[in-house]
Amino acid sequence: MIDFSYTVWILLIPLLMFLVVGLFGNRFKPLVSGIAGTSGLFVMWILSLVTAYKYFFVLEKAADGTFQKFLAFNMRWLNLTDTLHIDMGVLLDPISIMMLIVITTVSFMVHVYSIGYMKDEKGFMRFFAMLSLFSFSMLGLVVATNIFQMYIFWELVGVSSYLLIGFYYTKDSAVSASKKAFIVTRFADLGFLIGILMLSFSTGTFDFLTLTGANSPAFSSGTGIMFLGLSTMTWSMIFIFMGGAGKSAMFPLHIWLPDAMEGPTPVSALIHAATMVVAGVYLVARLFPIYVFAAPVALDVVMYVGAFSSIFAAVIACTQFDIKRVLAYSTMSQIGMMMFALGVSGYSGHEGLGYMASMFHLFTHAFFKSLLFLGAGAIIHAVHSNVMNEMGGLRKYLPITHATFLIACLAIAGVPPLAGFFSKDEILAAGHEKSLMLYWVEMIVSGLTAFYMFRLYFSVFWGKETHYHHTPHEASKTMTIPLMILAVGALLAGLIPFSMFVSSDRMPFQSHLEIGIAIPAVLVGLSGILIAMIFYRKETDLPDRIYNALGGFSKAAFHKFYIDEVYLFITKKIIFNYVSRPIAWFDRHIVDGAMNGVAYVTNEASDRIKRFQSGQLQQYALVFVSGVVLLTLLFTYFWTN
Amino acid sequence: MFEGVPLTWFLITGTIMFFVGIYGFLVRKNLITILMSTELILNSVNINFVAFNKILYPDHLEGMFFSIFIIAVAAAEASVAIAIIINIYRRLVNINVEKMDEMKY
Amino acid sequence: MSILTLFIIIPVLTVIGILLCKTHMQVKWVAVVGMSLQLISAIALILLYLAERRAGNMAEILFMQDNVWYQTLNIHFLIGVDGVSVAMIGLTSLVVFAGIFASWDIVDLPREFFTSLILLATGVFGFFICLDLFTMFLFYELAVIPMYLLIGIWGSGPRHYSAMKLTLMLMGGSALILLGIIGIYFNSAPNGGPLTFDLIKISKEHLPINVQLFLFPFLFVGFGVLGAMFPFHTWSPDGHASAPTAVSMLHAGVLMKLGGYGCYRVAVFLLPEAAHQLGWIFLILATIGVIYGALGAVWQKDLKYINAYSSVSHCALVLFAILMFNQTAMNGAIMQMISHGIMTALFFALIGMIYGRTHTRFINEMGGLMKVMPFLAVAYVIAGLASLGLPGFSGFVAEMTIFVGAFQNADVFHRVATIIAASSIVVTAVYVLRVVGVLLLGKIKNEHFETITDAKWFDKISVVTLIFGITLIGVAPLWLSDMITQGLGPIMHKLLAAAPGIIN
Amino acid sequence: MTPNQLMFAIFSAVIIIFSILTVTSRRILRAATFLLFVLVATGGMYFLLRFNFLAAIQLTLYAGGIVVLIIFSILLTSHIGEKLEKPGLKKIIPAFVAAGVGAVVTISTILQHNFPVEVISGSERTDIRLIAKSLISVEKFGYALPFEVISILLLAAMVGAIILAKKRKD
Repeated sequence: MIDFSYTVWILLIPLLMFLVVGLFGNRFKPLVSGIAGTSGLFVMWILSLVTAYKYFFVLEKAADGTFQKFLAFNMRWLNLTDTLHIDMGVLLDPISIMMLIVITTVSFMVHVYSIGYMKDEKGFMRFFAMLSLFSFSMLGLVVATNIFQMYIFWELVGVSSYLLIGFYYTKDSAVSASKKAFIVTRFADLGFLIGILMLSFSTGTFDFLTLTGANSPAFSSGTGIMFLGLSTMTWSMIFIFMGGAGKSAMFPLHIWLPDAMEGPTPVSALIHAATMVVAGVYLVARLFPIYVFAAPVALDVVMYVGAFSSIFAAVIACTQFDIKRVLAYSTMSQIGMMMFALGVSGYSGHEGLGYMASMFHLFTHAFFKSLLFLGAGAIIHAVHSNVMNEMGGLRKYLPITHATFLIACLAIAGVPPLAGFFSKDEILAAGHEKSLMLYWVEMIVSGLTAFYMFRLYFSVFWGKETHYHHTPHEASKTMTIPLMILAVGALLAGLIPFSMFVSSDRMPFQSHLEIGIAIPAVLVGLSGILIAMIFYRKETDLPDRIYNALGGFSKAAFHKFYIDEVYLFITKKIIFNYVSRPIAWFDRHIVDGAMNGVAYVTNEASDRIKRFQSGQLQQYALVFVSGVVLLTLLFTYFWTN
Repeated sequence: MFEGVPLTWFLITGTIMFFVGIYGFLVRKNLITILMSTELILNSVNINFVAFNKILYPDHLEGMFFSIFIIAVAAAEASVAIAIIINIYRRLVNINVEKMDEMKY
Repeated sequence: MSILTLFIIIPVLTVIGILLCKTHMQVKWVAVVGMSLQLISAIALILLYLAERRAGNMAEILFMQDNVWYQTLNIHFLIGVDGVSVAMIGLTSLVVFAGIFASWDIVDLPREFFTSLILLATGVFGFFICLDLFTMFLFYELAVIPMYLLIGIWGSGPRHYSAMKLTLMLMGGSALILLGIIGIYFNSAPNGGPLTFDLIKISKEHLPINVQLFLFPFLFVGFGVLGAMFPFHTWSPDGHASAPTAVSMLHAGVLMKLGGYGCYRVAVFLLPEAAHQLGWIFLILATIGVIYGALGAVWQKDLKYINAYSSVSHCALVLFAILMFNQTAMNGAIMQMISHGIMTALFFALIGMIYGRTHTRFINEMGGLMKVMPFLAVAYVIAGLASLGLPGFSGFVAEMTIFVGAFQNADVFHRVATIIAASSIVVTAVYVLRVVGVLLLGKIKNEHFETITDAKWFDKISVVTLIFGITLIGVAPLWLSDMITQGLGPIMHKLLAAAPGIIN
Repeated sequence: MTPNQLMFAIFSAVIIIFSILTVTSRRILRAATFLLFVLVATGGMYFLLRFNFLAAIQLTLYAGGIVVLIIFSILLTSHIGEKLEKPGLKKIIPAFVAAGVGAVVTISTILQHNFPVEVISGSERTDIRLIAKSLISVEKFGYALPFEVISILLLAAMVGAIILAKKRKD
């Protein structure tokens, strides 16, 4: 047995970086904090790679040939009830290690990139402190040993996302976007919390090892019907998925993601493309045995929500003009596909293809999507705008960005042999086995994906010649090198025999390329590219004609199907005006009014009584005399016996 | 019965005088007239004391002594009261009892 | 002499010292020295307590001392602590210490101000260490009365109205408490023997059920008024809005905890059967209070009102947890008291400091303060995040303990109440972020604010102390939670005896 | 009608009529005069009952002293010939009712009560010396203590009256 307890340093280094940079960062030059953060990340990256190597290649497998799943580090954090306690620790299994690699790699690249990108910003030090905080929280989330630790880091991830989206805090749109992101995910987290409470109440544990082990109490308890004909366990899993859907921007909790693009672009690349938004996928994957065995209905919910989100977002992405928003909807769509893949998956062996495909896609997506975002960042950096109408013909000015962006677009469009092709093929294969209808939905999604990505690509790098205020120029080395490294990842990541490492039962298996599915998928992707090329390579009025021909539908898609407006209506109108305001009024006037009323009555009564004391001597005398006379009367006539 | 005059007669005279005094006390506004009403009340009581003493207990003198003391107290009271009245008059330039309510509440 | 007497002697000596001082500076330094000593002895007490427990001393109450001071009615000066009161003492000394620094720049009558403030603190300390109902009540009153002076003299806005309202409502509450205590006293020896105010002795007796049912509402409502129980919370927004900074801190941070502590220590502990039978009524009120306070805060525009309503919500959560009658929830209740105490003190300190610089408390009139006062703004964000229950801060630990505890009651009524109460975390996020967004972020709205200075050294001491407190509990809660759990033994024992159905 | 009865009737009538006039007259100096008549008639009553010493005190102290004092104070505080304002009905009616009911109740009680009817000649006068002795006696039926008290009271009243009536320098 190899000692893995050093993995705790992967967590502690960014925390330390956060504290040091956050507390003392302003004593040094800004660049120092950037370099400190980046070198910390580098150490973590190396540690993660070493861990992955040791885990997959050195550590012997368990007796039944599966990868081991164990706690590398664990300590008691808080005792709740006799059985329930929160621990803090590091859980190692294939998916957590895969996430470690994804997070540290992307985060490292983003750090390097940010040194260049954020160079002129005032809050450079703050930015790196928050990035470290984010890395800490995200890593804590993926290595969580129990669901409560996951929830804790889940919240921390949310807050670091809040802080980073609101990085440009003097911009009102950034402030409200960060607020929106936090509140929407917070609302989802309420569901997560309720789910945790229900799950832990029926199973008596938070521990992942117990919960997802062979004899999990989750399989036996909580099976009774609770509400609407579903069992407690199903409900708790649906609630937990609600948390995951919030973080992963699944419909209808997706509204924060496009707005979150108000943050600096490296942040979007790190948080809103590669890592945090896939936390929901990771959560479902983490609890996958419970979903499969104890709550299949909840898994169906995951499948439908994922499928619907993917097509929904893909349609919207075709109509947006802000390049970061296109990428945001694309992210949502791709995560929908991952969710869908999890939803169609079975447990072991080839049935668990969906699970593997989902994780695979998560892995590859991290590379090409962060590459896309960083590329978009380089474009924005060059032209100081993020509306694609204001761009065009940039391929001459930004050769490296252009090349890497093209690779990423090809990868996401599923062109072989790039990364996206393999993972998407597995997803479609898994979907094909489960439901033919959803399979075609996903097929359309991949076509749309190719279309909108190349729409973006052509309008930015080809299209009309645009005149810029100052000639755009390629970004500095710190920005282009990460692009190139990630492009290599996007090129090659698909070649990894992923099913040999990650599977739902941790048993390696051999997966094959499904030619019957791969060919139509590639054809659909290529036709998407072709259409985009016809529409956008040269400036034509074709897109507008199509747009107008579709009429109401395209308008609705452009307005993101008015979901934002619905939310605004519910929050602003109903909660704020019709709940909170009446409550404030009620409190001031009814509750407080009752208290003040008591005081008023007392005061008034005493005022009345006080008036008897008129200061009129003769009145007092009259009362006195009348009293005496009355008493005399009483004593002489009535109380005599 | 005292030489043909029954006790009740004295008492009734005293009573009427007493209540006339009370009436005066309650009605008059001028402080001096109120003082006069008080004298009436005191006197009516004196008559009763004396009449009781003479008719019911002719061998004793308590009633008479009480009257003497009452007269003494009345004298003291009158002097102090008039001093106060004059003082009030100096300050307020009138001695209307209804205006004197500064110390109410 | 027990170490606990120090907690009465130090403040009294400090007050005497303050009265002997000549200059304002001396007054402040005497207060600082006194309260630092108090803080040190509180830390010493915590360490001693933990050491005793580790040494295996499993007595219900530690550091007991008993002096009779009024033989006729059998009133004792009986002091002693268990884990719960140790925790509360730690909270109090922390908040008082920070409060002294937060009121450093007070100009009017500093001698009288600090005297009243420390007198108030004396009352609170006395309340937490006493085990004799009558003496407890005495200290309780000692804590409430200076409040009137502090708000009435040094307050702002409609201070006379607020001071009057606050004092009258709290006095109304204490009248109920007095009735309850006297009622308990006359039933304190159901099997004969001398009547007693001794809390521990009474807790060993079994009070007749009809007596319990009669007295429980008095005590619970009486303490609940101070604990801002809905619908008796309305003194809190007005009182806090008018009170000077340190008073708001002490009041919301510590004094309101007397309410929760009293409900726990007197009402539920001594009258468990009645608590169990009547608890549902108050549970409904507490649940309403949790969500109502949070929603009420969303609409407010005055910083202090926002925080006052948030306090209503958080304090209602304390009562909510106490009424769940199980160890986890009770533990959460105590932690919530401590957490909310430090957090809200931090909030009020910051609001006071911001108000002292901008001279307004209306959030619409402010904006972009992050630029001009980064220290205070960051501290405000931290306080806000702690308030909305972010992990790493004490609020999260307390709330999660409460919710997990509350969820152990498996019936529908408790479940629904728990879910409603839990949903308050979303509403809390809404109003906290709204304030942070409007107040600190965005552009500076008022030109005057460009010249505002950031925190001074004394502000920083106050703020950093409190932030340290919430973070310490938030990051390493185990020692505190275990300490409190040990203190909960007797009450859980009584509750289990009263109603065997309760889950431990 | 015996001479005594006649005398009583005259005194009684004077007392009642003039006391009513005292409290109703709107000229204050006249009211004082009427009061004088009442006091003199009361003195007559004392003579009728053979309390000559008391009657003498009544005449000198009351009729002579207090009335003069009152008249002086009237002269100091009011204008001669000034008419007092009429008291309102709001005051008269309650006062009249209270006083009237009181009088009726008292008188009816007096009439109902059976006082002893034995006739007392009572022609002998009270010895002044006896009065003097009783006033300073400390034995039974002695009044030394009240006498002392009343002297101190009178002294105090005198001092107090002077202080009160003295003009302040302000």
